[in-house]
Amino acid sequence: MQRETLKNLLKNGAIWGFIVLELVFFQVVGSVLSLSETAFIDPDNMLLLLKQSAPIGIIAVGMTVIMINGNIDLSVGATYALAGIVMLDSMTWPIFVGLGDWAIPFAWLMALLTGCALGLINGLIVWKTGVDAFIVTLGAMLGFRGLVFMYNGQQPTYHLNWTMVDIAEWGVFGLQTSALVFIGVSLLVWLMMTRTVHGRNAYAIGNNREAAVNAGIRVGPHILINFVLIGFLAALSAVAFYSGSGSVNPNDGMLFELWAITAVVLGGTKLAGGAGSIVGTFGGVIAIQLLRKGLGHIGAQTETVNLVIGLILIAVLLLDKQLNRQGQQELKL
Amino acid sequence: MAETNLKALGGLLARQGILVAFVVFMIAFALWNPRFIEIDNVFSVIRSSAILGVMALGVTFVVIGGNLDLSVGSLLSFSAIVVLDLHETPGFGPALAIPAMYAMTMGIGAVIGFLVGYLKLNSLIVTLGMLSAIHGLTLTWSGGQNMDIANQQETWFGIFGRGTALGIPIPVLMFGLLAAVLAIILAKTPFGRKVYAVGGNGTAATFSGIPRARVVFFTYIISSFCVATAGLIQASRTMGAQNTVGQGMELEVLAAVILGGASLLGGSGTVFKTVIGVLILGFIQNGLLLAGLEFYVQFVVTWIIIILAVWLDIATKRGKLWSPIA
Amino acid sequence: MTTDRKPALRLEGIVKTFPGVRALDGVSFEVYPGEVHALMGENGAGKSTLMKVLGGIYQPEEGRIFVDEQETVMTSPLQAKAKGVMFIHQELSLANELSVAENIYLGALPRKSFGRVDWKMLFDRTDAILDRLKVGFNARTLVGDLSIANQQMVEIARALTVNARAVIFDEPTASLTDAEKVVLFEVIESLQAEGVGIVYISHRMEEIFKMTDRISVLRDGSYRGTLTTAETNEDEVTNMMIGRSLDLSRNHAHAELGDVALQVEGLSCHALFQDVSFEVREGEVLGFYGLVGAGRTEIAETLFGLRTPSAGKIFLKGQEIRIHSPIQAIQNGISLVPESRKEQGLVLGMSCRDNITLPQVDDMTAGPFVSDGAEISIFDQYRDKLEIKTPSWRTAVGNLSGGNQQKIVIGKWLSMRPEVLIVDEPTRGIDVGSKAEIHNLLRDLAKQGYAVIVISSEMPEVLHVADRIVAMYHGKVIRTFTAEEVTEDSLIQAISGIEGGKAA
Amino acid sequence: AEAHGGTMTIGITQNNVGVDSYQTTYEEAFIAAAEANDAVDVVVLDAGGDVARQIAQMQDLIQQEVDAIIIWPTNGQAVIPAVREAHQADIPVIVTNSNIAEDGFDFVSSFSGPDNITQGSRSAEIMCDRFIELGIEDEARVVEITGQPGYTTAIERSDGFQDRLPEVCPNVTLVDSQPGNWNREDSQRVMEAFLTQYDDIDGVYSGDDNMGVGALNAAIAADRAEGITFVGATNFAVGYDAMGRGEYWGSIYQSPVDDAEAALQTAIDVLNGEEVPFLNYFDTPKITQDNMDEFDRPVF
Ligand SMILES: Nc1ncnc2c1ncn2[C@@H]1O[C@H](COP(=O)(O)OP(=O)(O)OP(=O)(O)O)[C@@H](O)[C@H]1O
Ligand SMILES: Nc1ncnc2c1ncn2[C@@H]1O[C@H](COP(=O)(O)OP(=O)(O)OP(=O)(O)O)[C@@H](O)[C@H]1O
Ligand SMILES: [Mg+2]
Ligand SMILES: [Mg+2]
Repeated sequence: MQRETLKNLLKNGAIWGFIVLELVFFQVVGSVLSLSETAFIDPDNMLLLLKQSAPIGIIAVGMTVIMINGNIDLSVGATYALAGIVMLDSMTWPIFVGLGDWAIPFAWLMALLTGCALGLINGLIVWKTGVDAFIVTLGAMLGFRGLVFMYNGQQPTYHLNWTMVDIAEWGVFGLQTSALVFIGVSLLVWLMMTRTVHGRNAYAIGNNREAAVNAGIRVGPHILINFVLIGFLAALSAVAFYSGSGSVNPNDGMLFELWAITAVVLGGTKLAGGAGSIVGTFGGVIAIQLLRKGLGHIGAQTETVNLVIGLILIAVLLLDKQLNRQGQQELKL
Repeated sequence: MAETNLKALGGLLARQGILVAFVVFMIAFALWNPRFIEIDNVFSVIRSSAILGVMALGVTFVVIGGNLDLSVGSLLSFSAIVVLDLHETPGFGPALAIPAMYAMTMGIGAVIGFLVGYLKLNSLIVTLGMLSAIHGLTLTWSGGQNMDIANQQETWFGIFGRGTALGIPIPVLMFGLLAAVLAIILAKTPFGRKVYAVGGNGTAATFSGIPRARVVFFTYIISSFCVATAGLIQASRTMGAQNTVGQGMELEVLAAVILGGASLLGGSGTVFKTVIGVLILGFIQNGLLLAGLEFYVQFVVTWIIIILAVWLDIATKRGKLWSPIA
Repeated sequence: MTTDRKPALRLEGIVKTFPGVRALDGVSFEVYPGEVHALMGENGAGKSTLMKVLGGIYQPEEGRIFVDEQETVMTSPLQAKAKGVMFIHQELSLANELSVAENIYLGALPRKSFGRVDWKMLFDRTDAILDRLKVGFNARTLVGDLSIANQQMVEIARALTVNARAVIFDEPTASLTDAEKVVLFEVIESLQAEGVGIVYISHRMEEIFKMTDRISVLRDGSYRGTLTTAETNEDEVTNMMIGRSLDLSRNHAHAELGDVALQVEGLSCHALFQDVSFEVREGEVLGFYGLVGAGRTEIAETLFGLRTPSAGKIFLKGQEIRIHSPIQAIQNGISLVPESRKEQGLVLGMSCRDNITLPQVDDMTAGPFVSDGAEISIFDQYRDKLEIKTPSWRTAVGNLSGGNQQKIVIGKWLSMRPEVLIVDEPTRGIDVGSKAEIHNLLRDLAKQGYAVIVISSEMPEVLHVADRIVAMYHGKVIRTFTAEEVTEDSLIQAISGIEGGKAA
Repeated sequence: AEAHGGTMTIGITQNNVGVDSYQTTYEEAFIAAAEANDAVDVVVLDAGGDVARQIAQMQDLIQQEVDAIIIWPTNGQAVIPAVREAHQADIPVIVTNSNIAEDGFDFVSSFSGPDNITQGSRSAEIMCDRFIELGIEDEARVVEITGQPGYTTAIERSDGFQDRLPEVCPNVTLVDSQPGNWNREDSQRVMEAFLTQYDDIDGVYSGDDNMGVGALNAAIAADRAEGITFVGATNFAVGYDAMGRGEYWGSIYQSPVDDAEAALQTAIDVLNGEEVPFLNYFDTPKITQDNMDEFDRPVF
């Protein structure tokens, strides 16, 4: 198993090479321009990076599973927002309000249940109707967003609880809660995908659905479980983030799906399904966050940031293509 | 006799599930609010769908060829800003601004086509990257400012978005004309056939001597041509534009194409079906607005309608309501 | 046969239709424990469909299925497996990104606590099975890295994973070489000894007569009868299958050999093959014979512009040419019928007609538009010539039977009227009747002055159609035989790298 | 923070630059003002409308140990904990353009910007005055096109308008309200539907002039612009021009340059230890066809 991981790491070499490149670049350019008094590659800054990566990172982990399974989920951003709303709002519900700070775990639970329920809806539709996941979740992206707005009109949902903020800002070794959640989730899901029957079947289904069906794998329940999982993770991401911010704007989470997918694909997961890894996705998430952070660090303007992020995405793809070439023995297709 | 007719009808229904969904939907809304099918309203819907529609026509080619194009929204903003800015540049005027804008927009399309077709990079990521990069370009071009035509009375630029001919709005005519031409190209020419082959099985297409890279390249050229046209209509209609006019349209366009029944895996779909997909989206939006629903209720209803329509479509094809997924 | 015992598997009056096709029309059929029962029939006769009904993949409209005389409804492959029916598919049904072990135990991975995979048990069991199959790869290899033949062996290995009541082999040998076939037959014999009922589908008569106890024949979806293998002969079976006898005699009226059409000198492609030289004349059929991975396919791909050679020259009619793409190859009059019809040969979602005319769609025009008439006339011509069975030209190729799909690919390249036609495993999965037809076609083409290269892993095939045979081993040409001097023994020795091949 | 002798570094995280001319002009004006002042270095960041990104940028600025932070909140409540973090790190925070919620006031040195609620009510007054002029104040029917759902500015302006209108013109009915997403095309589409749906529309209130002009375009196309009073907010150049042509009635004059300069100056004052009022509104007067000559054409 370990050898396989190493092999995957090398196969996804592009992303790690790229991360190193980013670090060096921003460090050097940042110090030449001497815009800030602190170094870019500062340990605190790197720990902060993990925390900042968490909202999209946690979702990207779920997206990896969904995509390996051969599906896609465009509704995660809306799920994230709705779960956040339920979390904050539930703390004001009469049944919880008497509990004081003990309402917090219940609020978290409500949020996670919401995420699971939305995932369940998507999963059931994909399974039972046979409509492609892309369409189901594209529709749900709209539909769930509608639910978000129904909840509180155009108003943000707001409930600031300083205990909850303190929990979110709590940390060990400089890693704050959301960073820990991100790392923990990555680890657990990595174990699931590499060690469990469910994980291996997800690969098989994504790789060759017909073969999986022929081999007697029950494709539907696996799809369902994975959609519930990504719903759960989108909600978990909301829990980690909104515990520390206390207010959900009904527009929150828009474009999260595209960023998550970008991170996943940068990390080497195939869009068609069947191949990919959580480790790669972790790298993809870090690479994107580094890019945003670094461009801010060197004082790039909005238009430059957009231009550079776009071109870099394409450059990474080119690099990856170059690294994974089979050389002269390749068939010219 | 009656039985064979019924069977033929059944066959037609099975093939055109999405069309049936469309008709059912129209009737339901017309019963709710008869205004919905008044000719003025119908024109108004088609006119406001024209921009989305024209873009969807191009994306249909890309999708049938087995790729995606998420950059169309961003490119639309680019083309609208560019044509307006050039229009306002002394010495240009519409006659020069329009071709120059087409050239630039299609130049960007060519870059995407090169990356995806010849370098064989993953189209989702390339166009996602281009979405961001083109937005950066647009902002650089405009300096982040809105573009507006100062003397609206003194230019004929407005006809593309606001004019009418024979009582039909020009955008509707352009959409219809472009749809007809592209439908013929896709269905009747060797190029169209190659697009299907490349999208259906790229390897087999290569083995059959089809220049896969070139075919993919041209699907993006067509797509960018359509975006440029949509950008022209857009700019002309509002006689001004923000840097973000097209933001978020990529997914709407894709939804229309997919709703029309094109497979994301490539190799299937038609221009006609895409038009139906576009109209469904346009009429849903309009119908719900007429019904006086809050925009967020519209979101939820659109969700339900999209899924029901596609479900009905594939259910009629497979002859079973529920999916056979074990 | 032991007819007093209960059949392991029995089908009664099975009916299954697809849009426009009545694929099975009241078929009944049974297999006894320990029996190897052949199922034969032309391409599209309904063999695979029948077996898919048995395996729970299709649900029949009518008819009943009995396992050990217990009536069962097979609603899914999972259920079929649970009832002890194992199914080795005609088309490979594997997940390329997973290991061999995971593929063999697909859907039945051994578990530990918390749903974890018991890797040790998985690999141990798989290694035991692979040992039994004497293959050269191990349990951890990625299936995508294996050759087609080895992938087929992975499919076959699945039959050994459970205690099956019945195992269905749907054309298991279509892409196996002789050595692997021997192993397969050993496996079948041992299953037989364990009392498993076996259904064996194949178009190869010699295998049928060697391996099976009884033969049932399907024709156009209906049951034609069952013969006891020991009491019948090829002719009778063929007659039952296609309603006439075949003249399979060797048909070597040599055509007049013309000029050298294609000459290859010292062609190499990195590690794939080295220093390959040969020539083929107008009017000649040149055979390429060798083991899997010998490099024949790669030579063909190089000639077709899909690979860049590292050294060597190619001459067409004495002119040196460079081919960088299939387009150039086609312009130069070279055509390739590729070895994998699903991946390389066909656009499965496209109609039969569109597939056949694909390489020449640019010429099928009236004005700027594709002309239906021109296309349909080409289609009709090759449908008749190759006896392609399809409800209409509109049918998606993916819905045809395996053999008919292969015929579409051949038709596609024949219709190009090439000067040099390369066919790679042209009759894989093709029924006897059509096979003879294709062989005759290839010979006819040669007679008309075409140069034909046939790559095949079936010795009878190369012996039957080729004028000369190039024997390959490990990327090198060992020897070129003429039809007169070649013997089975010398050919086997040559392609196995045994020095003796050079003598004879 | 103590008063600085040398240069001071001020970080700003903006809401969404490039989404419209206002924000872009704001950014340009801000940078220009900073460059004109030798004592100031600025780090300019753009959250792209995303709260999560804005919070990350706040953390980055804290980590870079800037002397003061200016924030244009994407969400006036969600940024409060991040603002607290800055406060705890002894970095003064100035809120610009739209304010954060009251719970965060303790952590903020000052707010500088327009008063969006007042803007909304002023628009209502402009509208009502016009109806009285036309003599239709007892029967007029009004539709509203709001900005991007969820954004504070959009919500506050709409609230201000909807609360004030019945106070000044109790008999005017607001028949419908739909979002136009700060987008001219969306607004035009919404207006087209309104025109089909309602035979009688006397007034249109839009969350900004950009959308207002979209609505105007729709009305012109339907030949119904004559009878409709268009009122907007944040007077854009297009709105100003339409006013000049007599097609558009009125708006609220708000200069991004004033906005940006006020924010920077507030930050500098805070760092210099000067006394600054907590709510630092700059004035945003009414502008209509009647008084437009008193104002310069907006540069955006
Ligand atoms: N999924 C399908 N949809 C429509 N028609 C089908 C489908 N599968 C098979 N058929 C048709 O059913 C008939 C029987 O096909 P089947 O695959 O069983 O033939 P076969 O006997 O296995 O042939 P071969 O020897 O070529 O493999 C053929 O006419 C084929 O075209
Ligand atoms: N043992 C192997 N491991 C990995 N790849 C292999 C192996 N054997 C063959 N291949 C590759 O698999 C591809 C197809 O293999 P296949 O079994 O069809 O070979 P083949 O076509 O029979 O051999 P030949 O090259 O002689 O035609 C070839 O590209 C070959 O290089
Ligand atoms: Mg078959
Ligand atoms: Mg081969």
